[in-house]
Amino acid sequence: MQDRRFPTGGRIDRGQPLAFRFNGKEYTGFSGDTLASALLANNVRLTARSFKYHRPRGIVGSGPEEPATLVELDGRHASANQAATTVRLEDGMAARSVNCWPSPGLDVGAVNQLFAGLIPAGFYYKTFKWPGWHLYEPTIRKAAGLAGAPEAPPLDGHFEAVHAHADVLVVGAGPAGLMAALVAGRAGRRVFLADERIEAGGSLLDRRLEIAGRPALDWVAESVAELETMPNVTHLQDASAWAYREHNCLMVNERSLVNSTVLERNWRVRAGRVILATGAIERGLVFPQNDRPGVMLASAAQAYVNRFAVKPGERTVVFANNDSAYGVASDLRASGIDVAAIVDSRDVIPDFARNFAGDIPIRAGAVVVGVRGRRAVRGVAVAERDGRGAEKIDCDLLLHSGGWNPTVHLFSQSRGRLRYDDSLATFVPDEAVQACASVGGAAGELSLASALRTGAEAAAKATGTKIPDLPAATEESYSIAPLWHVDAPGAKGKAFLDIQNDVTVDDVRLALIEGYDSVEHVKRYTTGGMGFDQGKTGNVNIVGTIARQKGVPLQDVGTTTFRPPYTPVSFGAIGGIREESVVLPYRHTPVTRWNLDRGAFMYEAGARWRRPGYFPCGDEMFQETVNRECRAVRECVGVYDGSPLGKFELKGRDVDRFLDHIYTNLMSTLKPGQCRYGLMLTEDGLILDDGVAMRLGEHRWLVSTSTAHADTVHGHMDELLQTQFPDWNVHVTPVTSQWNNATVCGPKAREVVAALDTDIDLSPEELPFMRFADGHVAGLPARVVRVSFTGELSFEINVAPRHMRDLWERIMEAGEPFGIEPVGSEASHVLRVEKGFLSLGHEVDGTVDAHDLGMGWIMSKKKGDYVGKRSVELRRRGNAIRRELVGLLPVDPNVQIPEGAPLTPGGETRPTEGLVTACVWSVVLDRWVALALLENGQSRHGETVHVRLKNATVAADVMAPVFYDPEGRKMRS
Amino acid sequence: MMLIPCPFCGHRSESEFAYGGPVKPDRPDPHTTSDEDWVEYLTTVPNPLGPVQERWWHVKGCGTWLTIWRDTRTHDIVEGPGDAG
Amino acid sequence: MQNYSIFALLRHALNGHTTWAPAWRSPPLRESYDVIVVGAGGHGLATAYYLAKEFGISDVAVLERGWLGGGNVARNTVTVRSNYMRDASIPFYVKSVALYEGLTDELNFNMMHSKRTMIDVVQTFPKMRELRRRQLTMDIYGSTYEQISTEEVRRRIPALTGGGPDARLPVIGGMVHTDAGVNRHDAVAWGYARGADARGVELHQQTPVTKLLRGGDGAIKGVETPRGEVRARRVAVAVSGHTTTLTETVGLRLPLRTMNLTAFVSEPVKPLVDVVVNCPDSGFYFSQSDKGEMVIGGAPDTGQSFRRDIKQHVFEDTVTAMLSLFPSFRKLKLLRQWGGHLDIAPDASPIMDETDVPGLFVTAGWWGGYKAIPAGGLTFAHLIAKGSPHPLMSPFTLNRFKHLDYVMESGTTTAR
Amino acid sequence: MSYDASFERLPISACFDLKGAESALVEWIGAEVLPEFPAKANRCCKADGVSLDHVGPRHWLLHADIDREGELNAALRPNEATPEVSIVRVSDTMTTFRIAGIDAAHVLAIGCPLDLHETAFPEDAVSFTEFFGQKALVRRCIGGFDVSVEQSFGDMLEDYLTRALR
Repeated sequence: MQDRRFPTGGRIDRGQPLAFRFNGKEYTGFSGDTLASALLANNVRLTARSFKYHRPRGIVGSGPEEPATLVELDGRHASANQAATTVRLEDGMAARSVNCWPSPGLDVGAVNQLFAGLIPAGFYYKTFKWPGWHLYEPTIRKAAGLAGAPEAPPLDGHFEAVHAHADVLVVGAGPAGLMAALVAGRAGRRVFLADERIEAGGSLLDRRLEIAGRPALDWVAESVAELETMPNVTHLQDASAWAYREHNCLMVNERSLVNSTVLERNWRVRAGRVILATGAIERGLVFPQNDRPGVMLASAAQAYVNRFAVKPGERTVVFANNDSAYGVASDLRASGIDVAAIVDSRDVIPDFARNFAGDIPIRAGAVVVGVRGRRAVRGVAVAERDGRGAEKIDCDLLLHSGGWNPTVHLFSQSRGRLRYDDSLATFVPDEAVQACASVGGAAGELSLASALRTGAEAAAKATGTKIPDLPAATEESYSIAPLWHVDAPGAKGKAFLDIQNDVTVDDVRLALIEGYDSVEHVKRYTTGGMGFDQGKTGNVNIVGTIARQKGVPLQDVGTTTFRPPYTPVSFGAIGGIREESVVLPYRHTPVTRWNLDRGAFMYEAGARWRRPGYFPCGDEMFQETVNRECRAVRECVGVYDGSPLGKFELKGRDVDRFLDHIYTNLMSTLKPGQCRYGLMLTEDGLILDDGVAMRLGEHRWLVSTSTAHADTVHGHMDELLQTQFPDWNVHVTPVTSQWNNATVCGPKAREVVAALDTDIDLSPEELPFMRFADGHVAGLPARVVRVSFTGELSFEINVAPRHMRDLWERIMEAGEPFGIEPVGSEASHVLRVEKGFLSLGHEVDGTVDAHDLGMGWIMSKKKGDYVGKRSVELRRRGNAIRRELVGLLPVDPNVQIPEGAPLTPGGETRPTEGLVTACVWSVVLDRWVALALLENGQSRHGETVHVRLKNATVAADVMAPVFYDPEGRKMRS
Repeated sequence: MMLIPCPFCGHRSESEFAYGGPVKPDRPDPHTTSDEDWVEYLTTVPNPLGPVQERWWHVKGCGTWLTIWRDTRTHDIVEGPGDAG
Repeated sequence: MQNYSIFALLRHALNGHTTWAPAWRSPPLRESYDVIVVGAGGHGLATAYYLAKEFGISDVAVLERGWLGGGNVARNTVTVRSNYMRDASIPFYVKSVALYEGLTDELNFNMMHSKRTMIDVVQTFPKMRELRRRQLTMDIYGSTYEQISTEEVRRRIPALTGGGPDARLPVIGGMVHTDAGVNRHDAVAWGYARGADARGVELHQQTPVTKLLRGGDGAIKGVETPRGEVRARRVAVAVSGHTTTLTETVGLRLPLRTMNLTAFVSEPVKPLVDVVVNCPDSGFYFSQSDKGEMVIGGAPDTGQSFRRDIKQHVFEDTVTAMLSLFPSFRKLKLLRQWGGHLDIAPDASPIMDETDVPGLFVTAGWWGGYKAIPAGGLTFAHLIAKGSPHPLMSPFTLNRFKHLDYVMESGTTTAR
Repeated sequence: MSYDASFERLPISACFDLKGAESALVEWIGAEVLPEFPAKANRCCKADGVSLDHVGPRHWLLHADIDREGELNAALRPNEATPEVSIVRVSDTMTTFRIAGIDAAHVLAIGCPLDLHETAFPEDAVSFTEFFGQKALVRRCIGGFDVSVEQSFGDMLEDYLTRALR
């Protein structure tokens, strides 16, 4: 029963009733309603409880500025906090007031009001200390917070984030924004127009103004229709611009999309020029009990009456310090609402305003000193500013207007400075620093005519066109005399500056008394402006109150920083479609499918490659699997997919000297057909990467890198060539994905490759260790390379990816009689540890150099200079004790040492002298073996050292870091 | 997200680039330079409250290593590779 | 110093809280002091406090460009922990955590220190190996770190519903750091300020140091401010981010770059997560404040920056990583985001030392310096008072760069 | 499905990476084999089934159907080429997705920061840019766009596109 709904008028569709629940009760509203307007239509006045004192609250505003009524939505629309004034009513919607239990009517938390005197601003810094915070915290946590957190992601639909580009981005589709969009659109520019409301028109929706002698909304409709016809214009409603980033990049969050599976879309709009037509927000007045249900912003009441055909009260008093409230009063009266009086704190009231008031009694120079009624306004007490002439006026609605604040949030985010304007008694945009212009209310241009004018001017300037003739608009004027808070004698009780966080004038006074006297201190000490609404209606009053208390101009107090977002935006929209499997990139080789079919355990193995860790058979335990794979390689043959290794083809006259510069060892001496293992350092002497370089021809090389550092090495080479050696003739082409490889390794490797039938002579004489040959394998064009990362005889068969899966399957066939096994990363790790081969991820941790690793031989002495040489020499001349790579044999061969475990003298609780970098079960030695970095380790072979674990120590014997085939006969065989 | 002027591609989104660090002086001759100067060269970069000369690698674009002057207070690119002359 | 307690509140309630004493005085700025501390952030205020309390040096002026407590202490994610990797670092942070736990009583100011433990959610085996390395080294210094199963991780963080077996990076387990906690950052700044003031230290806000001044002997002799020249034979710089800006006024170059590290909070909701959640493989961490906001941190912007904003693509990476592990947060809303400046050394470890300019001390390079405030202040005060590094900070002097002996906490060659 | 667009993964095509001075390349390859060199950056020229994309400074990509690979290889003689130029067969390095339909441009915009409006990205435009976080080569095709990414990211991109179009 919407008994507060006018029979006609408004922007709602009476033909489309919508049923909804609020705090368990059934109501109906109409299409076009917000939850707030529907509640008011149903005469629901008490809609919320406040954050700290749990005082009864009603609906205060009509848009995102709403400080009081936050709701939590259930069911399909489930979401945490929402201002009731921004919730577009939908059929079947279910909403609850936040932060009150069981209901705003009967709220247990209200007991806090009894202690109100005990809990002023910052009280928690002074108490809850004894015996300890942990005793109080759980209770306080429960009391705090607003809505419950969402329990699950939305079931239907998904979010999207998308890029957009525009010559002109217009934020706000009020009179100024629409006019700007029309001008820019007609000029043929790509225009992006976004407005946070459900329909275009901005403040015109709330008011009764005329453009070109007709209702302003006709002009709005025509303008929207014209924009519709322009293919170069993108026009979004219910879309909030929430962030203004560097280089004119703005974020726009589009909601309630029609017939789409997209719930919300976040546009990243890059604009040539930005026109900020974000309007202005009315601020309240600060007087005792200014938070009672039925105390409402004047502009909000005007919106409910005109836009939603809702009667917010039967009898109202209007309290103002400026002219705009007079138009409100006249609109309300025209709708049959009894306006008992206009209370104006100014002594002199302009005729312009008086004309609006007509026969409404005006009390000039007077203020509201109190409000009667706890759960609903029953009347107000009014008196002169000096306290004389007190009178009581009965009413069920108190409207107030403290003036207008330009919505400068985005402008401020763009780094534009604000300036305090005395005539408007608020902060307005000063000089812009990015390519943007503020127009209309956002620029402090508060009349309709000036909104249209400034909008057109900005767009004309942005597009280099001339300003069109502007339609005539209703005459308006605006003047104000600031009133930061009412302190007339007789004004008693809490006067709220921040209604949501329950911050009163006394709280600000206390902060100042205690020395928290910068605006940031006050904000943090009182939490003023830190609520869900981020103080859209209250902040300037706080600044004004501070200025008044300290007796300094507002300009000197300044504002707190405006940070994104302008209004809260869901994380889902920010994330877009990136979720689950695609939240991080992943890479596959042509063999990945085969691995998965084979039941391989796959995991991330650097540079985003998903690789097989091991290939379990039947009910094998992990270690059994790894042992089986290792045994295959050591005793017969195994194969692994080496495709992810980084590969680059280098070409040019200066490749030789270039490689000699980036590798620590000499490369230029290689002959075509030969390859060499090499080490790269950073300029400060740390290990960058290791890999194999092959000379393909006189001026052609193929450089391979570790999987993890392929991109790093690519950048390293390109940077040197483009910045340090621009005149060197070297071309780098990444070919990581042009060459896949399957590496066949083990004593039987030669037989297996031979069985694949190949035109390459595999004999050790023709194709010895560290050589390669081009030809065919299994009928596929291939390059066979004799490198080994396992210590066994190995053939790395490189083919084009289009042939890789084919090659792989042929190898498995041909290897079958020899007992071939696919080998995963885990077994490869064991095999390289047995050989003491370097693994960047394990042995290299940002401090060791080649000498520490026993690889001094790779630091060329012949070359005068190469990247990192000087730094390594410099570092080694220091007196820091070096941690050197050693092998460890646990004294008890069956004891495994956790990788990363520290070595301490005698295993005691003392600073470490090293750490275990790897520990594996060696199938050939039938025991655990480990690698470690140990202080002066190279000179401590034969010593027994101790690993310190939490409740144990492990003794281990130090030896050279190679456990298998130290002479390297097998891999050379 | 900045718009970075690439001499080959024109203005492109920052996400196409990899940061290459502030521009250092030329690499000193490792044979003649003192330890102090070498360490200074490696560890100490200009860190101005204002324009800094830095490199970006257009790794997802044309592969160019480019140099710009960017104001560290605002992210404004006060001098692009084109204007460098 | 006025005592803070429930009884004091009761007493003051009677007269409407109109007679509380100021938390600190605002004395006139004198011409010279024994020690000048530049920067009234967490480290600067703690340093001044310990100079007076531990070393009896109270002729100290703290000069602050803006409002006290307005540095990174005002804009961080308040995580206090000691789970570091190297012998050089762990004991320092163990000390800092211990000092934090006693701070409420010591300063008679409620820090709301909530020792709620941190859980590392681990998604890759290399990360698990690295954390186990930390665990075993931390144990030597009495810092606790325990490995837990995936099931246990999910039991203790019910909102963690992502990262299942089929996810891009499945959760494979976790580490629990029971020493970790969070507290109220403003309280830390205000508590130290109040404590320092009570011991005679002078706090001067709105007093930017525009220039450091050297005497004829080359030693420091004071600073220049718009309010006039202020003299001291010892000047201690604690101005995270702006260290080089100041030291370069005496021609002193330091191995520091200034970066912008960002954070953001969600709308306040009822209690959902009661530990600090850190997801190193996904690159984000968060905790739920007592107000109910999720306080979330991620990666720094690339490049040097003195701009306190956030790079959209960096921000989106953090958000998507979070949503992949906490899918229900998709409907949670961003309420506010911001950035802070920190200066970082080539090895990402702090620098605390007397510089080549005699009498000029710096504490800088703090990456996540909030957790270091108490021990950082104590050790810096020690350095200033004694002229020699505190044992806990001796690995972190400028000396280490002479032979490029980095202290690599990041633990890799490429993470710089 | 909320978008009027579809995607398909195209079979591999012949592709050669050409680097060096334009004159040196022409001298080595011979003008008759190649289309003329595009005058502007990030533009392509086509001639009898072969397209030449100017994708970087002194850097071009030569595209053709895969059955032309052998013939082009013979003409280009990558392995013998003079030191001044670099010619590398890279046919396998990228995998290409064709995204077509009325909403193709919007689907591209979900993953690509580049302005693909015809005024900014005309018919003969081709450029390396970013697509769903990866380096990608984007060009126009009939009714949409062809997007090529590093081959190993192919499955991931398919995953992304499926999500974008759901």
